[in-house]
Amino acid sequence: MVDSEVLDEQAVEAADASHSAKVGDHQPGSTGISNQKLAMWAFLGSECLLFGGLISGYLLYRNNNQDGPAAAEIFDIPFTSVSSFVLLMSSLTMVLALSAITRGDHPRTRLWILTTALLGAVFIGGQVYEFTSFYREGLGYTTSPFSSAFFTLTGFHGVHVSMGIVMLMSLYFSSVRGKLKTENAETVEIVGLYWHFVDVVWIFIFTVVYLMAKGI
Amino acid sequence: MRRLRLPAALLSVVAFVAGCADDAELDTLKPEGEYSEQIDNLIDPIFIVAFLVFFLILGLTLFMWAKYRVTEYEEGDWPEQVHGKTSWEIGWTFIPFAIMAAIGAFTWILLSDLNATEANALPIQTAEGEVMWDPHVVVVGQQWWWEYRYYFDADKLEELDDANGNPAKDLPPADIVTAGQLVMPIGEEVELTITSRDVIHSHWIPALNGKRDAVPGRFSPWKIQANDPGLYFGQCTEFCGLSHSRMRMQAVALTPEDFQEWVTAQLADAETPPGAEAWLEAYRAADGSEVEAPEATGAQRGLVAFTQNCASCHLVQGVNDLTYDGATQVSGAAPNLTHFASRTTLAGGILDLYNPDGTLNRNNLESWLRNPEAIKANAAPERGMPNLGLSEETIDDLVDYLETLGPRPSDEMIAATQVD
Amino acid sequence: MSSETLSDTVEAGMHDADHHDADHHHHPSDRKYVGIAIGLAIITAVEVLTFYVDFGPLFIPSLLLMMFVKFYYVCGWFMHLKLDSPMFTKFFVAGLVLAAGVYVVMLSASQLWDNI
Amino acid sequence: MLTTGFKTFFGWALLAVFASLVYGWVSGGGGVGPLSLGWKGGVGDHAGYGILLWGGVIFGALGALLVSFRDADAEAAAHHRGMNSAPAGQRPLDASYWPLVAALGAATTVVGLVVSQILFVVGIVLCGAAAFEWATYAWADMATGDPDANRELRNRIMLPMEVPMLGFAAIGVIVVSVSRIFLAVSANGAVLVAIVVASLIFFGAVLLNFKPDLPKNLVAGVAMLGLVGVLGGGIWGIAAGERDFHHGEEGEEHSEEGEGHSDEGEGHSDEGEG
Amino acid sequence: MAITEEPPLELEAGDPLPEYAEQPLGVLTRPSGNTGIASWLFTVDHKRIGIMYGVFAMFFFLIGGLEALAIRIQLAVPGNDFLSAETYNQVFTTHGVTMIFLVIMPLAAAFANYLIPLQIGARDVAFPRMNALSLWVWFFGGLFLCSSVIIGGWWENAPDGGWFNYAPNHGVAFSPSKGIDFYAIGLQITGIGSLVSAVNLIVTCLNMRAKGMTLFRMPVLTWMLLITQFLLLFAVPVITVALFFLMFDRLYDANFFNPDAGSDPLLWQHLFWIFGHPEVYILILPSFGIISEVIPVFSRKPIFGYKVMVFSGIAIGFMGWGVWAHHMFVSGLGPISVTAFSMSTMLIAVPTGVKIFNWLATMLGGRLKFNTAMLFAVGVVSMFTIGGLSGVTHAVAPADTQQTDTYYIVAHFHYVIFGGALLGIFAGFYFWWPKAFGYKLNERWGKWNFWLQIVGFNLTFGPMHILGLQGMSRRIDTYSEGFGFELWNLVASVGAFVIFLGVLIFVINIFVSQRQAKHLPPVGPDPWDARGLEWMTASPTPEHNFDEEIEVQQVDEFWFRKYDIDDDGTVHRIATGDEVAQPGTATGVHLPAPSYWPMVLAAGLPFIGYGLIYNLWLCVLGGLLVAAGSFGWVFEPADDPDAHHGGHDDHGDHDDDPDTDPEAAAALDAPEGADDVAIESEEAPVG
Ligand code: HEA
Ligand code: HEA
Ligand code: HEC
Ligand code: CUA
Ligand SMILES: [Cu+2]
Repeated sequence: MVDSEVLDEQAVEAADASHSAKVGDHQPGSTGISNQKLAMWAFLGSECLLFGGLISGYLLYRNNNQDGPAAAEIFDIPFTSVSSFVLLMSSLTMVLALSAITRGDHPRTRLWILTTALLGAVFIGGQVYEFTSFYREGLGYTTSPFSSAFFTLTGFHGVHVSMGIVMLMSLYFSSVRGKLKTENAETVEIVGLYWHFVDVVWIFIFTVVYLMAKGI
Repeated sequence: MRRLRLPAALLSVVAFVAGCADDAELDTLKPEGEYSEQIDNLIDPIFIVAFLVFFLILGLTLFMWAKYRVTEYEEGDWPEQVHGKTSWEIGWTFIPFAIMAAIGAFTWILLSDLNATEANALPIQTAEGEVMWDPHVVVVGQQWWWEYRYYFDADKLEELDDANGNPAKDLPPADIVTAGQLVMPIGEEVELTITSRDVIHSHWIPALNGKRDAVPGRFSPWKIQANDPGLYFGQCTEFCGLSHSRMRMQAVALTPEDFQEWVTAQLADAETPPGAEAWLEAYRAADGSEVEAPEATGAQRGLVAFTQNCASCHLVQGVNDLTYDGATQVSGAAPNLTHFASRTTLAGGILDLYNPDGTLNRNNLESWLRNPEAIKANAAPERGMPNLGLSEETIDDLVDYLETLGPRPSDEMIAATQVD
Repeated sequence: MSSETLSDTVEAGMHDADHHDADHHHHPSDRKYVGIAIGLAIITAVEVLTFYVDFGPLFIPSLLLMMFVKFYYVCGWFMHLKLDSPMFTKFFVAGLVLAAGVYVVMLSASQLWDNI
Repeated sequence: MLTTGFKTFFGWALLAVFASLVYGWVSGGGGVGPLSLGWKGGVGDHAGYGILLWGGVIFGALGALLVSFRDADAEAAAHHRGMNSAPAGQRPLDASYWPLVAALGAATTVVGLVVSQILFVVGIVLCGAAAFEWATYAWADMATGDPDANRELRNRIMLPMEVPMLGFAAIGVIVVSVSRIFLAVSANGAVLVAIVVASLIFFGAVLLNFKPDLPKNLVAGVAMLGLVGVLGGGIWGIAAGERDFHHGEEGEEHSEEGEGHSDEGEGHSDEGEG
Repeated sequence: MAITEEPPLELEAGDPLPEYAEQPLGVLTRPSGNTGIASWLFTVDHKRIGIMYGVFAMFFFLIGGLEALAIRIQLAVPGNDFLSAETYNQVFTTHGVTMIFLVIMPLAAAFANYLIPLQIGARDVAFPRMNALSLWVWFFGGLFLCSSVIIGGWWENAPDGGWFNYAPNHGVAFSPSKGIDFYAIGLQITGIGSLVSAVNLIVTCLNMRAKGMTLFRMPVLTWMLLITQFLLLFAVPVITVALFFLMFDRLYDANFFNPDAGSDPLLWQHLFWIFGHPEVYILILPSFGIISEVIPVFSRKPIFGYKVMVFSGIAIGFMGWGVWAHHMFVSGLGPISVTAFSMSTMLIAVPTGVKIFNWLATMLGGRLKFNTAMLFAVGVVSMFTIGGLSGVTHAVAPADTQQTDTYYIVAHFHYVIFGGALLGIFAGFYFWWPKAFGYKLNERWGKWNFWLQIVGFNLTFGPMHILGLQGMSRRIDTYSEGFGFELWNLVASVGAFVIFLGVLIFVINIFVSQRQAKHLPPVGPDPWDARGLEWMTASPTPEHNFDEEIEVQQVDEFWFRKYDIDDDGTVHRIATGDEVAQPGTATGVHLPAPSYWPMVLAAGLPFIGYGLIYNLWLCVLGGLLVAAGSFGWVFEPADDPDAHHGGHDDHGDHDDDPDTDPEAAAALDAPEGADDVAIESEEAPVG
């Protein structure tokens, strides 16, 4: 949870650009690239180690289900596949939003940002459903090392998605209030980077955690 | 040696080597077994290399201090502005690399030696007759004492598996179970299988080999060997909570004959104080209901008190092994006291059980029973032995009884002990 | 599957690219994005297929391969790594490689592969 | 000089403290418990009592700050600038819909007291939000003579709280509703519903993308319908209850012992969102 | 909260406003001005932030040092009962945690914050508000950690699992007090601070460099700090994961480290040391950087092998990732892992050795002036070597089975940390003090400071080598007579008090020197005839750092503006430092405005922490603070709009000289110069 503060921080930095107009369009850094984008990428590099650790913890305990349900028994692949599709498509809508704002097409920017957020919310709804149903089927957070690791990993991902939705909603409100100008496209891009990263993590989780549960 | 110390204090680096004192029972530089000698043989030259490197650096620094020091800068007094010299730099990249490579090679060799085990066969008389024993002890750490388990039937060891849960809490019954003192035959490679029932501890008898952690859920292999009979001190070295400092142990190395004698004695059930056999019989038959107790001797009364107060945690083979249902401890066990008086220390190797003159050290034992927490900070009743609030008479009786759980160790062993 | 062939499969008539502001960055067109997304969706479908169809010994390798391809496309195109400053790629790849290296060693030391 | 700002906040503070006392008593506290912060005697429901009291403290502190620092004190400002008289305050320009929310909140709270704890909390939250917004509006509207400045003022304070709250609320509604529907229908049904909902969102957006000049009212109407659909579905889901989950062999035992924890586990992700 | 940020009163048109009326009314306006306590609390100036890191870290140093003294008193004689076992365990744990996370790391951060922008010729860091955020997050996290000593009873609730806090001893079953919750959450919070500042400083180093300041013209210190930030960037998330696992285990009964559920306690060790070993290089590299600046200046020679210095630093940073398991040689890893990690660890000696020899080569043939800064720097070279060499003896895995968890290890790491990192930081204090405060520290007191410290240090930690080899375990609250531990423990304890005296003299020196400085001429921009850009502006550094952007042409740019080298290698002065340096008098430079939000945001975190431990409602409060803080931040313009109206005097500490310097003003009007300045400062406020 604390980590999400860091995310906040990123959101904040990202959104900052939208409010100091002079910064958005001109980036005089020594390398010629934008500070904010560099910061976001550095942060994403760091996130790789965060999720790497969580995934390793999961891999270590994936088969240690004690007396509780095992991964292969409990996963609902059809449903998770749909969730994965939803998240994947939200990446598409996210780039479309960016594309729209670079064109100065604000109605479409808002449209795609809102769509992205909604798709994200559906994904989270699916996760809440999944957690609840697992729980009902006997997989509590404390049931086994497998369950702890599973809920922690996917929970962290869920928190990341939720933070992303909050950022998107902020962008949306800014845009509605007319504060998200064309020259702030980079802010959208940066939030987008975060969003795609979260999607990429899910690509990994979906394959390694869900699909491979069958084989190993 | 002792005198050498003062001058050494002036140059603590030199004292590094000289620091081995006569009374340093845990000294890592005084090996008494094959493996510790191998380590010592590896590290001594490395210490010398390290000294040389250090003196080189220090020497160069002092040299430059002497040669190039100025107190004030004068305008225009500038040395040659050297920006680097590739050949030098290659030199001091390569030479340390070569040194490290050499050290690395020897390290590698020794590592594979230390991790290899060989199968030995030591004939041992057990109740079932002679078995060929590949010396091997299962070592279980627990807050804050060590348990040693001997399995003469190698098949039993196969049952140790580190799959799920903490298997150390549920080990197969062993032939001999003792606490605080690891008894071993000299000259033999004794394999250790080290594990823990609660937190991580580390088993270390410096004179015989380096240490190995006792990790719950894991069975870590290690081995020790002693050249000569004797008592070798050890200390738990992984921080394990409150009384980590008071978690000690000794390795007792015996000649094969003495070792056989020890085994024979340990395999027997505990002796019941004379005159109490009938009571014990009746008690066991009564399945918990009141049985009139004998009152004649302290040991007899002690047996009764023990059964009432202590038997829930402590196992005494032949006395309460039918009713004992595991300790009320987080870790599920307390020291097995079957042949308690055959050890020379108690309470995790921190108190002498015998006086130098060979008599029982009643003082130590009594104060332990009076209030264990005062001697060893603990978190009883979950972890460690609680203060049971016993009366002085009961304590006396209990000591009388505990003394019967022999046989008494040899005088040499008693003389060698003296831990406090 | 190159991205070009992917985008070729896209129906014409998606959003006109002529709104595209040529001078801003050099972001690909919406058409390209949609194409990639369709490609990703197809791969995901095949991934899901492994759950129903027995891929035999190819099961894990094929999943890893598909995962990698998806990963590559999202990072490369949606996150513009292919077009943006290489500095970003360096940062990200540094994190990825470090994470992979360190954690794989850690898991190996924990005997993970033994009880897989 | 007591400014309107002070009065508003202080009024709220008094009200909140009073409410906390009442609540402390009626929820089962005894004697002087609520008066002594639970030191001498008990307080009924600590959570509600705590929130109310805390709200009171905050409002009080804000009020005190305003008066002691003479913030938004037109007369002080006038004096500071060497003017003879303060400009007249401005009446609120916008109609306020907060009283409505407050009424709704109050009703929900009362119903919640009887019916369910969740409703009660929702009611309290509504009341609190309404109170806060209302108070700030009222204050900001009269802070200076310039409506634009007032609006700016209000935004400065409120936006940092409103935006995340609204964001959360928006996600929360959808997440809760959708997941309730999933839970109520069968496993395959959940897949189907997920596909339908996501497709509606996605293709709706695609449609709008190509037909940007659909009549505004139509779009708004359809969106509203969608929202109502999701919400309605959620409410139906709650009403219908969860489908039967088929327990694992030892499922029973586990779910019992894991009860509190799993909730906390989930609470975690929620906190993260907060 | 900027509640009434200049609500303009409706005035009748035409009324002339008196000057002061432009000042907004009420304290809840956006912070402004550069005097008083508020100017420190809400500052976003990298220099003030750096200084605050230093001051707070010294405060924690006092705490950690007192704990060390308590340890030494307890161990001075066998069987002592000055501290109970319970207390002792808490004391050494908090000692370790405090010293590492709240002393050495922030002291390094102090130098990083103060010096990186100056050394690369920037006006501020890339994200000034983020910079303030990292300071406060770290500081509040530190206070949170330390509060465990008081909350719930004096020394009842502090963490007691050792600084590396192994599983499963850190579980609730074995450590039922709240201490380890404080540890987990406190380190989590300080970790956020480190991560934020790592991102910020990396972007600063890469993107804010002055014209011509290519990466390979950056000073070695900046390089080492940059590497450190990369290590932090990648290492912090690893311990974040570990701490989350721990927290969930303790608070919500998860099963990450529960052996009874078949979990592997070594998972914690791996995660901790994957972070922990890069961490030790995080501690040492800044110090390496510092002495790489000090030694050349007082040898009157450039650093020997600049690029090699940089590359060896990079190599250390890289290799630091592949050696963590050398802390786990006896944990039962298996021979292959042990061998591999033993070898990789030994390799680190090579790049480190290169550095040592390069420093020596820098001194070789130089004009060595042993003032206090230089003494400390040379102290590092020899003392760190001792620690490094004992490190190599641990790297020999079989030998480590005898050494690990004994005082020999304690000796090793105090030699590298105290003898390496801390002495280096003291060198830095003496060296840059005049830059930061405008006066030099007294040399006489300085020498006392140095000698007491170095003697006390060797007296304390030298004997620990012997103790360790004699078999004294670490983390024991007492020891028995008869193992030969008595003498050396007593010596070590005496030594600790000598160190205390030494550090005390440093503190005294600050006050003495400050008083003396009043009677001395100002030190001028370049008191040491130094080499880096930071000396090219006035001392103390003006708030805007540089009057105009510097164009850099080589390493040691400043030095080459003062001196010229003939073909035959002789050095000629072409200018004095005073001539080359900028006067630092520019006015009207537009700087980022102070802000409350970083502090509000940071203040929320400890509440969340207490909430997780004691009562979840506090989390709600903390969460609100965090949310309000971050969104308030988002909606706050990075720039203070007032500044555009000219109402604010934002440009540094020239309050004594309100009249605008005509030249500087002219420079500002000049198109190119003005543009540069404006763009620079526009960029900075983005954070
Ligand atoms: C500033 C921090 C710092 C630094 C820089 C180092 C540097 C090194 N450390 Fe140390 N280390 C710690 C801090 C540090 N360490 C801490 C805090 C612990 C204990 C943690 C705990 O348990 O609480 C620890 C523990 C520790 C261990 C584990 C011991 C154990 O618990 O069993 C090991 C084992 O290999 C080790 C090795 C090394 C090595 C090889 C280096 C190398 O980087 C050193 C390289 C330097 C040199 C070698 C000297 C200069 C070189 C030359 C002059 C060249 C010529 C030299 C040769 C040819 C040999 N360290
Ligand atoms: C940065 C690292 C650092 C520093 C500087 C120190 C400094 C000291 N350390 Fe520490 N130490 C550790 C890091 C450090 N230590 C770590 C990581 C451990 C392991 C913990 C564990 O096992 O978990 C450890 C453990 C440790 C032990 C082993 C405990 C045990 O295993 O049982 C001992 C024992 O002697 C010890 C002693 C000392 C002493 C005497 C000092 C002295 O050098 C301290 C001297 C300093 C002072 C006396 C303070 C003086 C300050 C002032 C006067 C300030 C004034 C300033 C103002 C007023 C603004 N330390
Ligand atoms: C709740 C469990 C418990 C009870 C009851 C208990 N003990 Fe213990 N006892 C322990 C534990 C645990 C230890 C190991 C303590 C240590 O060394 O840290 C121990 C250690 C001992 C030792 C030292 C053993 C050795 O070999 O080092 C003796 C002797 C002993 N107990 C005797 C008694 C007697 C006599 C009684 C009854 C009056 C008793 N114990 C009751 C748990 C218990
Ligand atoms: Cu057991 Cu330390
Ligand atoms: Cu290390």
